[in-house]
Amino acid sequence: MARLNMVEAIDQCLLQEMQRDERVIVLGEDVGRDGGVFRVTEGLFERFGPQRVIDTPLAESGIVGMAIGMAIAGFRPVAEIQFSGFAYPAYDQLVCHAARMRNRSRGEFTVPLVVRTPYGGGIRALEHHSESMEAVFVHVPGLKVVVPADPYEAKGLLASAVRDPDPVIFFEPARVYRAIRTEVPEEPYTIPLGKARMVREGRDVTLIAWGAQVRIIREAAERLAAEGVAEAEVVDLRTLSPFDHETVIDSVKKTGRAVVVHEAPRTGGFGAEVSAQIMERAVLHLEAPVVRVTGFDTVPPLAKLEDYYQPDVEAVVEAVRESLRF
Amino acid sequence: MARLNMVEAIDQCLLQEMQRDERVIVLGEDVGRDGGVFRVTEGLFERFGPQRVIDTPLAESGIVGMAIGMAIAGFRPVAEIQFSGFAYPAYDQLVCHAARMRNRSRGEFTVPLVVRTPYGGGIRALEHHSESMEAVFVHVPGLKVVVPADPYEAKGLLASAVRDPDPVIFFEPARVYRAIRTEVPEEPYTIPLGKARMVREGRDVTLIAWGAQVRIIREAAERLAAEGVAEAEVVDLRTLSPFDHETVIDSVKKTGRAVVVHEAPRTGGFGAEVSAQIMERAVLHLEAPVVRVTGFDTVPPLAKLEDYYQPDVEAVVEAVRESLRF
Amino acid sequence: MPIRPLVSYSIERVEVLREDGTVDEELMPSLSADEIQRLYEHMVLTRRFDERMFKLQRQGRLGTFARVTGQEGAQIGAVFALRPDDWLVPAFRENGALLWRGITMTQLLQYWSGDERGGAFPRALRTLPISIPVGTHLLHAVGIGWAMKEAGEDSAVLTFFGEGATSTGDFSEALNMAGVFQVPVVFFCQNNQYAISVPFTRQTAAPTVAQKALGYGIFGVQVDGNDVFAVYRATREALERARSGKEPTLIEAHTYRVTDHTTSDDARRYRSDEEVAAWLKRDPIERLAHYMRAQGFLDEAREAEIAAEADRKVAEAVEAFESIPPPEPEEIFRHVFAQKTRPLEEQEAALLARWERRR
Amino acid sequence: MPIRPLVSYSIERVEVLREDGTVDEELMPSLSADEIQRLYEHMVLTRRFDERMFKLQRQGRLGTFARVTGQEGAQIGAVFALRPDDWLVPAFRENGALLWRGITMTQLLQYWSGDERGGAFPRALRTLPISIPVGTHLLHAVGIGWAMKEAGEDSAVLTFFGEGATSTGDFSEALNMAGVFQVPVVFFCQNNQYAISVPFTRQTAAPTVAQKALGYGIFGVQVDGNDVFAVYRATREALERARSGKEPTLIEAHTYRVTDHTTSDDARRYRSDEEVAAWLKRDPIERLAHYMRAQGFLDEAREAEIAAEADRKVAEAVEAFESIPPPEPEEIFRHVFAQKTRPLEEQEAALLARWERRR
Ligand SMILES: Cc1ncc(C[n+]2csc(CCOP(=O)(O)OP(=O)(O)O)c2C)c(N)n1
Ligand SMILES: Cc1ncc(C[n+]2csc(CCOP(=O)(O)OP(=O)(O)O)c2C)c(N)n1
Ligand SMILES: [Mg+2]
Ligand SMILES: [Mg+2]
Repeated sequence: MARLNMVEAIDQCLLQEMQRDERVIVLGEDVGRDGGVFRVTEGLFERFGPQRVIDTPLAESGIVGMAIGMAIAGFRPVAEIQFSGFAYPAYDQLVCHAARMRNRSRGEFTVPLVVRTPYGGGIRALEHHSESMEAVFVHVPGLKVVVPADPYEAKGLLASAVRDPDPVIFFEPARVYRAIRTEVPEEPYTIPLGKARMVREGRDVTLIAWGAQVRIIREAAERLAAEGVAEAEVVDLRTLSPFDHETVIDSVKKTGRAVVVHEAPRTGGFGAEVSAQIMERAVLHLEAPVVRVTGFDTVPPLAKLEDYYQPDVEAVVEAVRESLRF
Repeated sequence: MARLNMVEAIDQCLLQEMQRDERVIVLGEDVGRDGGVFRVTEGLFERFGPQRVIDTPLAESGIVGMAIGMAIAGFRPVAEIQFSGFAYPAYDQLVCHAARMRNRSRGEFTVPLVVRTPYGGGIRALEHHSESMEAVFVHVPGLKVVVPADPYEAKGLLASAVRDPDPVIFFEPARVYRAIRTEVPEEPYTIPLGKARMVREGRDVTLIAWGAQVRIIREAAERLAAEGVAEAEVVDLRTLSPFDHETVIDSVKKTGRAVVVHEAPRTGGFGAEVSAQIMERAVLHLEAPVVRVTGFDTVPPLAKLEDYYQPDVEAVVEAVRESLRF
Repeated sequence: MPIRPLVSYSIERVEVLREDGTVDEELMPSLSADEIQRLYEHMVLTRRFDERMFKLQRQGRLGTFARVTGQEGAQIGAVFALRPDDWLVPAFRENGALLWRGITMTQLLQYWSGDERGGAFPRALRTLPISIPVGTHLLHAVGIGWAMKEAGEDSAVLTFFGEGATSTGDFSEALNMAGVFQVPVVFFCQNNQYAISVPFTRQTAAPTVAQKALGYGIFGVQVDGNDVFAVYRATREALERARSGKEPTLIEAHTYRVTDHTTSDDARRYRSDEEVAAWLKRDPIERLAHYMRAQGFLDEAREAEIAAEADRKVAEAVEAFESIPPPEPEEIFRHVFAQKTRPLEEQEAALLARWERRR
Repeated sequence: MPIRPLVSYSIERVEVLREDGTVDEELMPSLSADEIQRLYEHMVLTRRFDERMFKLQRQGRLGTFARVTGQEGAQIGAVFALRPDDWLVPAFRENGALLWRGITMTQLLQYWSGDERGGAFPRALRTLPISIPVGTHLLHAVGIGWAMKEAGEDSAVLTFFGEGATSTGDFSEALNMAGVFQVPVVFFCQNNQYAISVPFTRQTAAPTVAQKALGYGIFGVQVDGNDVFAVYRATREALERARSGKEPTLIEAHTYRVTDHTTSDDARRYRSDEEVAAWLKRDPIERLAHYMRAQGFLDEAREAEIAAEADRKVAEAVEAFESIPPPEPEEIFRHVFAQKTRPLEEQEAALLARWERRR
């Protein structure tokens, strides 16, 4: 099996989905001849031509709004927003139309749209290029939110997103893009949306994350095991909406402790929802309060201070120790 | 003292703030000659003229973006977005600029801007006119989020917002606008941002809400007391960002139980944050898990189904009973 | 400033039917007597329906809605040029256009009464549901136009909006993309001079909406919006350009909102009765009737007959509407996603249980 | 389509300095020899700084940034017309303009190295910080222009952006509002033919950016952006119109991005070397030098001196930059609000404690 990085895995997925279903089209800024600023759509333009791989004008609301129309008329657009920090101009189209057309028309018109966008920090980028605002999309009824953690996951989850009959926003952790390789089967496969992944079994504490933080909690788990501190269970949520509370709750019922990690600002981040659901569904099983390890309620800092902002392995290990000490 | 409704209280506050500080100006769609679609700016145009009460073109991003420029240059704009369901086109300007200009320029340029907007359901309105998406603003670093519960509160909180050196989004619960009257002192006064209000003391359970739901939890508390079920403590958060966890935590430490109520969609609503903080700061004092009584993860329904969607007194009472039974 | 001219443009205005009911024969589109009758009948139906809806609203049986009265010339003239396989992408003031496309009055009443089931415009009618956020739906029209072209269909897309919408960013992004991708879309602006209280002169410093086309390299034209023949002619030509050349067009129909903005508005707060009265004299239905009478297509008896027939249809629809049982709470959850998610299942169950307990 | 013309427009292009270094005497703006020298010196400084930054970036001492090389004529010609009490609202490719306004090279290096303290452009300079989200800052310029007018100052506002920005909704909302409120703002588009990989012809179907002004009822003009005299002349006139008549203007400077989009880009993926080579021949600095030599303002010795002087200043700035100590983590929390909120205090304390434990 080939070992691909996440850029290659997503590129391959797009290629295969476009082959599989000619209604699938890709659009966005620089996705065509340039192959995307991260090269995620590399080769698609040469393969499928400008009709199916569309370089758009610089207009995020326009990209999503136009894609909504394409989807209504029977296509399956995969729109790229160049960085998730530039998705806000499209927020209105996502909230008011992509997520509601089905409801408004009682199922007569639907929006099978995927919005792909690189997200998160850790890449020493300019302002607005390190955003992690998934929570403001999770709160939108009618929108699905997916965050893959590694290349294998990315390919399978994106295939499901493309085939899904409803709008999905697909956050690609930019720091993972070229950071790791995993085995990725050549043939197409899907990973169902709405089902979390048990990455590592354990009995002492449940570590919960998504996207780039999955690697961090996994390393933290290994360190904790190596140091004989705890056997941690590692859960990758994969999709934040719909949220698979069962996997989380089952695990917490077993371990009695939970640490949830995200780089998004703390207040109102998805960690709060995870914590609230554990409260509601498993409070009697808790040995310690759920701990959140998160970014701060600040603007994500520029490169020189980024390491202070990002949750890291040590911070997670510390949080587990804190939980164990409780 | 005059008994005013919320529309009158806000109108009076704007008038007084404009008198007090000539840098204060009001802008938005139909705020001028028409006095605003809810008549909140009634009389201001006649009093201060088109230079300070500005009817804008129909462009929400434009309204907020232009107001940011005004604020940078030394004015204190109070922008109206006609309904909060039309605030999404301005989300980018709020997130990327209003909330960040101070940080980006290290304090050289600041944005003392207030964005007022009617919000919430219960008014039998058209689609998009009953939104309650405060959580997606709370999650934005650099933005303050205020939700007054009654006319007295509205006047004092808005005065603070107008005088605040940073951007504030001020959600006015449309169903409260003309539903109740309170005593409102004629002279200007302020209510500090970031401080919750203890509406009613109790010992058995803490009820937490903001905006229109404050009246509901208060009624629920009265009903619970009347029926001898419980003495509920009632907390009006007033500002969601910054969040005054102390008032909430102190109360929960006393009562051991909490019910948080909002009409916003459940997943990722601000109730999750309240629950998570209680988990983190007071879990050992809890006699029962925090209960959330909320709207659903659906599009807010149109008039005929609205009553099913909105949390009501009975639902809160039920939640308290559930908490007590735990 | 000096120097060499790069590009030059002018914007034209089309008028066919004069206020005295005569027409410019050269410009008169070819329409049979029967077609003209149908135009008239539908304009009358639209007006009568609008008036009845207004009464129902005042009785509390409907929620807020935006009236079409006075804009029938613009609205019906435009949709009259559509084929059934074309798409219509409406805003919120298009009851007349929607009826023409086959959406029933009963369904519209249901929708405006606050029952979401009324929004189920059958897909086969290629008519999108009502779009409330101003300006946003123009982009959907562009996407649909793109899809028609890509699919090799020669259908076009007609989208309606007001002059207020032209101030939104989405308007601009839509027209720009339409130009870049050369999609078969007709952007039809009903410039009724007001966006709630804001007059056109405060909406933009451009003297016409039509010239906004120039910034996007597409064709723009103004028509007298109370002149149903001019509207029909311009729209038909634009649709043909869309179909054959895949060229988008911006049409500005110069008209007037003679009613309040919506049933929640009071237009006397911001404009004079004289202004309204002057425009009432230019009523599009009356102007067409004038013409038809001169042509012998209409006499008093026939006029009364058409009105009565319209009223009968409206009455029937209202009756059918009133017999619709109220929606069940399950409707709230039914169409969020194709398949209900676990959280939604739980929330629905909780709601139903809650209301069960209250019975 | 037939009928009566409503409005007519044409868009002009201004050129003063020919490629051979001669000028159109009639159009030549009045500039003293000394002013022309300063123009030239600043263009050279901008270029040398840009080149040095590029090297620093390649050495990993700076992060991604957007180069100005090739656009000095447009950028410096425009700011040269500003008064200190005017405002500048930049995008992200304006290092040359920022330097002219008094932002130091050291500060710019600090900013582009990923140190937020570099963003502290002193308020007194009336120069806004760098704005990354394309198109968004034009609205701030409108608001500032409104404020200047309302405050009775006769200062104007100049804002820069690329042709890619003209596709955004905010561009349109900004120009429309500028027209409605008649604010003293000059919208200066550096049309460098590319938005990353997307060429101008795919950005819009309009043949010029300048004509986009027509949709907003404001004045639009194109200038040869590699002709610093034409740029200066057009900008000065626009600023005068802004000051006296409170009229906004859209200027399109027709130029070319001879470098990659940013240091993260590889332009060979989407355009030909020949195209670049052809534009390199139209270099704005060289064209000005040509003129100056003919006028006797410049000879080889002076040219070398100016270059050396620029290099010296750049080297000094780099040295100062390199001696700046790295930012403390407290910076993250310092300027979120005027006063730190409780949550921020707690989070800051937690962060500091965490890193304390790690020492
Ligand atoms: C984005 C947005 N902002 C504000 C509103 C509130 N609103 C509804 S209609 C309207 C005026 C629309 O004017 P115009 O586009 O001219 O259409 P008309 O009502 O005249 O048909 C406004 C401001 C809205 N629906 N959407
Ligand atoms: C809203 C937004 N979308 C996307 C980007 C990513 N991006 C940065 S620069 C750029 C192209 C800008 O082109 P143009 O406006 O012509 O300016 P130029 O870079 O040519 O100076 C893009 C797409 C961004 N910064 N902001
Ligand atoms: Mg209008
Ligand atoms: Mg460019």
